Amino acid sequence: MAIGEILLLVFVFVIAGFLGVELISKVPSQLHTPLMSGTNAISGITIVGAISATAVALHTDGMLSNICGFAAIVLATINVIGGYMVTDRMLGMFKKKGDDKK
Amino acid sequence: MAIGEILLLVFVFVIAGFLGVELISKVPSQLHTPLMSGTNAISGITIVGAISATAVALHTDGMLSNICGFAAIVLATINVIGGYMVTDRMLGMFKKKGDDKK
Amino acid sequence: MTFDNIRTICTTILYMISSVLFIRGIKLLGKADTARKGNLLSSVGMLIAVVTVLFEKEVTSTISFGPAQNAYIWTIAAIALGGIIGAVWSKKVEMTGMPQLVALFNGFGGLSSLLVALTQYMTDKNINIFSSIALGLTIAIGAIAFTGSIVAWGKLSGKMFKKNVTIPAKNAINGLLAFVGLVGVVIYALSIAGVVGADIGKIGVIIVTCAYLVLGLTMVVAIGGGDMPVIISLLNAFSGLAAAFAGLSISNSVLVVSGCLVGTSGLILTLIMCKAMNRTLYNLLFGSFGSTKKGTAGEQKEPKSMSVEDAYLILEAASSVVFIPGYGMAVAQAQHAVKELCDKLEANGAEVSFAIHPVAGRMPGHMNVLLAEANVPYEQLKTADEMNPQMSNTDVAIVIGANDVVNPSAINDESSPLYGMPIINAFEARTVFVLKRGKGTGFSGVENPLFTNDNTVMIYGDAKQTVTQLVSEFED
Amino acid sequence: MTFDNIRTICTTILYMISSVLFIRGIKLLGKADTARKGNLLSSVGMLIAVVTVLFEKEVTSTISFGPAQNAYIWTIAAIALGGIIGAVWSKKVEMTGMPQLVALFNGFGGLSSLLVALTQYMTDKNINIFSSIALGLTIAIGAIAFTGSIVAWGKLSGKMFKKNVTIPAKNAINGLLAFVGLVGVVIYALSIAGVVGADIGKIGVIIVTCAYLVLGLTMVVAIGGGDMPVIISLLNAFSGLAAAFAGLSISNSVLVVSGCLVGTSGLILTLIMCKAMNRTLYNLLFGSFGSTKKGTAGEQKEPKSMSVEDAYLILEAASSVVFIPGYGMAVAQAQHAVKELCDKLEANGAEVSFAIHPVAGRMPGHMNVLLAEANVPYEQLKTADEMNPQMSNTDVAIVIGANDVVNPSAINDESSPLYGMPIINAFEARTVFVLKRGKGTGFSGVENPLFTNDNTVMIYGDAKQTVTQLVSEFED
Ligand SMILES: NC(=O)c1ccc[n+]([C@@H]2O[C@H](COP(=O)([O-])OP(=O)(O)OC[C@H]3O[C@@H](n4cnc5c(N)ncnc54)[C@H](OP(=O)(O)O)[C@@H]3O)[C@@H](O)[C@H]2O)c1
Ligand SMILES: NC(=O)c1ccc[n+]([C@@H]2O[C@H](COP(=O)([O-])OP(=O)(O)OC[C@H]3O[C@@H](n4cnc5c(N)ncnc54)[C@H](OP(=O)(O)O)[C@@H]3O)[C@@H](O)[C@H]2O)c1
Repeated sequence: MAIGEILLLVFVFVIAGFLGVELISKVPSQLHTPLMSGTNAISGITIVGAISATAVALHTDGMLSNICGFAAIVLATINVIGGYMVTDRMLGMFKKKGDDKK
Repeated sequence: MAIGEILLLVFVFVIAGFLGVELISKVPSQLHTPLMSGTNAISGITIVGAISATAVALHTDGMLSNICGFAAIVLATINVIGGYMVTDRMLGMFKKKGDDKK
Repeated sequence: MTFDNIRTICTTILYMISSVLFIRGIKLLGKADTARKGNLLSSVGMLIAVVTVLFEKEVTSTISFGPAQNAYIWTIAAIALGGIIGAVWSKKVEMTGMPQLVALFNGFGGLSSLLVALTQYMTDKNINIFSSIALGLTIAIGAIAFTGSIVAWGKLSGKMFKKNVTIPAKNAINGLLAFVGLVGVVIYALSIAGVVGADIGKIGVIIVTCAYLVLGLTMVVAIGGGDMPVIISLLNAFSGLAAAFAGLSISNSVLVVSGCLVGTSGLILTLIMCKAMNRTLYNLLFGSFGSTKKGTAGEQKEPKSMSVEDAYLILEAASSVVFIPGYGMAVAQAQHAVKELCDKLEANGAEVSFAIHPVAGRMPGHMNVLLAEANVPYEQLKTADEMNPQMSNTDVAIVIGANDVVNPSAINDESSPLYGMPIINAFEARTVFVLKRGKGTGFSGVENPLFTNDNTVMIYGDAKQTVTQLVSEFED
Repeated sequence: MTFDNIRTICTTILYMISSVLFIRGIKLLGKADTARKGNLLSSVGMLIAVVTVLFEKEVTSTISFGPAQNAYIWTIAAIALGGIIGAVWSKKVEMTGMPQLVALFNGFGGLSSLLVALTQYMTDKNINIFSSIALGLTIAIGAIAFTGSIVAWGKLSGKMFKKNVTIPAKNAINGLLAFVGLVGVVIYALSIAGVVGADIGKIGVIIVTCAYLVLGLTMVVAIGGGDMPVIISLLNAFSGLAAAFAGLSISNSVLVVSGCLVGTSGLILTLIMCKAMNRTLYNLLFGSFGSTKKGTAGEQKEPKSMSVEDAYLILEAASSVVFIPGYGMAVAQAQHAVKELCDKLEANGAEVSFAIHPVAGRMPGHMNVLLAEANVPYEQLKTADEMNPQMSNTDVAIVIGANDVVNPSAINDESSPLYGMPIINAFEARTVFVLKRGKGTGFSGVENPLFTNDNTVMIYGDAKQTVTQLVSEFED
């Protein structure tokens, strides 16, 4: 990987960090749990890394790395699927209120 | 320039764009002018490009490009120096109020 | 333009789209009206990212291999397995179980990042110093997010680590573990730089893995269960960061962006939650929990209690009533009965409102969800800040299965572990009814002096039963 | 690691620091308490970025050349020249001249980006398709920001383009210009791709340059001077974008980040300002200005006027007074006299406040600055939203050199060009004093029916004189 690319990735990291700070400002307390759970699902993005790392591992011999990669995909998928579904369920409960209000 | 770097620059562009949107939210109307003028000074960052382009131009012959580059630096500097100073003067005027309040 | 270039352009654009969806998603998640849409957007972003990686070179190039080494087969199998587990768990969890499930999921995310880093460690032969440092940090942060979340899950679900273990010299030990782990990262980086051998590098990797796995445990095990929501939010930020570092080490932009977004937005959310509970993050992480005293054990008065019939007479005469629900209402599933009682009281001419404490129940927003389910109109739900000034003009405050959130020691007993937490000032009401089953303490395990106040009356029994009886008294 | 690698790492880190300073700077600029610090931070960021570029390879490598080709000599000369011009202008500008100076500076920034792109076009031999597109867009946006800002400057300062030129089929012409310019960009990119020759590429560059220079002119020249602050803000966003595209074409990260930050934050600010003036950006850019009618010319009543002495008697009896300052107060520099009158009225037992319209004067915040200078306490300055509901309970509203911002046609005359702008409802007060020199119209050139209302009294004369006379009446 070229040094320029690495540095730009770090740049992306820094700016995304500031963006993350700005995105969350005043959240009503009943949204704390869904927000936590929703961003938790996003942190399952590591699934992309897991798939890529597993593919690389499959190019080499060593069974251990394949299994590690496989487990990484499984765990990340649980995080992603479970995270989004739980968040949606929670938010669905709030929804009732809105429906009745209107 | 490697394709990877270019794409990362575009990535930086997109994220910085979102960050810009988030940074400005509720600005009291008396700050509109200073904010405009302050960000205008920042847009003078093109001075960095001007210096770099002038240096590249000095490597080649052609007087026209050197002069273009020189003019670019002069104009960008006016924008930067003038912009920051005007903004500071404006904000200094508001400051009086704060001083009296305390 | 070569095929590979076109591929790079397309995948980067797709990753960009998915990053933008995450950004919009997080933004929308923070507002009540749009939260569900935000969650949907971010899940679409995730789908795009996952599909995109399947077109990356390292994945497509495994097509030519046999089925045992075909990345698609492995990936689809793993996703199917993980997807089923995730879907089933998230479907069957009860509402009160959600926070611990989030903790568990978060632990899995952290472990996954850790495994990604280890896989890369084992297979990537072209690693450079920079990537090696990122890889080491991925291990560290992934490990701490993993064990920390597991402990948090155990504490919240009551399955493990329920007691607040007091670790002597906790901060020194944790600091040492953190330091040793970082040394491990440095050793590994040095091995990549060729300063030390690959074998020593391996030791470095083992050191950082173990040190941070233990650190997650020692850090979280000493923190009280009441603070777990905040800790989960912090660990969530960590697992985001772990994904971002994994992205730096395998040079994948979408991991960097979304991981870092989660990292910093999670940190901000953590601080917001700390503020709602009047804690500082520093105090929570480094403060000593050991000094918990069980209130002033001195003059232990016996609380007065009353029958439902007598309580009815007082309620009938009340012109302003405030309900203060807590975890017990959730346990008893009393929300529908409470709504009925509320209607009766209003028909009787009383002004009724609900005072909702931000951490009543077992997750933020717990009471809001329950009462919304029972069709209590949104306008009747008041925050502590809105309600407290009016509390002294309230005839009857009905505390339904709440305990810690109405404990006056938080205001006037500096030695109490609850001291400093904002509470709902139920004790200021003219009469306070407390509906609970017996003399059990709340989540924090702290005695509640409110119960022995002169103006407090206990109505013992399951909250749902008691409330239903009150309703039928009104009907007669 | 090679020397070049280390250089790249160091410069990138410095650029990163400067980007972070810009981010923090913009954030702080948006809050009243911290705005000055924000401006300082961002200027430090600029300094760091400029120093950093001096260490870039293309710059340092000119050291070996003779003085005529040494980049440091050229750069320092240019910065000295530009710095002096910028400093002198910004020192000697009067407050009312600030908005047009900002416009002028902004035009220079746009022109600078345009020249950077042209310089790169002339010298960079290794340009690829991607950079060529970025270069073309830099030219386009830089050009529009340049001529647009110059027109805005001319309109605001009254030096040029003062009349609102009505261009027939404006939108069609502008659309055509924009399209032709983009075709120029495509032609240039095709020449870089080798599809067409370099000569044809040159024509492409010339086309885009000319088309967008003209577009800036035709776009802005047709927009009324009252809308110029919004247009300047929009053009500011453009010049930021131009810098960002220049960054993409020369592959410089700090240009990309800060340019894009300015671009989008400028756009948001533009929208906020539009909202304050109750305009839509679309309407402002594409709406036709031609249909301006000078109010209903029909029954032209003569406004009543009054002497200062008579006005004093009314004021003395008033128990609530609202000042509504406008551009005339700035011209007359009457703010200190107004403050004195305010003190007298308060000593006389009246309740006094100031109603500040967001676009009173000639720049946003103009009145706030003037009244702060005269030590009017911040709490007395009210916004239109705060003041309007109380206006009907006000004894006397004193309009000091304001006109458009109190024009009731904005509320009740759909044919008026001002229609829809939020105003200060001076006409609702029991008595309205209007202090102005004569029958001049305001900035918009629209007649003001307020002046002929039954409860309105004109007090002709320079605002400062009139107010000073009122003060001395109180002293007697
Ligand atoms: N919201 C969050 O995010 C969150 C998350 C984790 C922890 N916490 C912590 O949880 C606590 C919440 O406070 P809280 O006041 O809501 O609850 P609490 O302090 O946990 O008290 C609940 C009370 O409900 C009573 N109860 C249990 N089941 C009942 C039933 N079926 N009928 C009637 N009463 C019943 C219990 O007393 P008996 O046994 O005598 O009936 C208990 O005293 C705080 O300490 C908070 O820090 C909150
Ligand atoms: N704030 C901004 O950002 C900004 C920028 C550009 C344009 N604008 C536009 O400017 C206008 C501002 O409205 P405004 O009500 O403040 O001012 P205005 O409508 O421009 O009216 C100013 C009035 O002051 C009077 N005047 C001038 N000199 C005077 C003196 N020495 N003593 C007494 N009176 C004097 C003039 O009448 P006589 O000649 O009869 O004395 C004139 O009618 C709006 O149309 C707005 O859209 C605002």
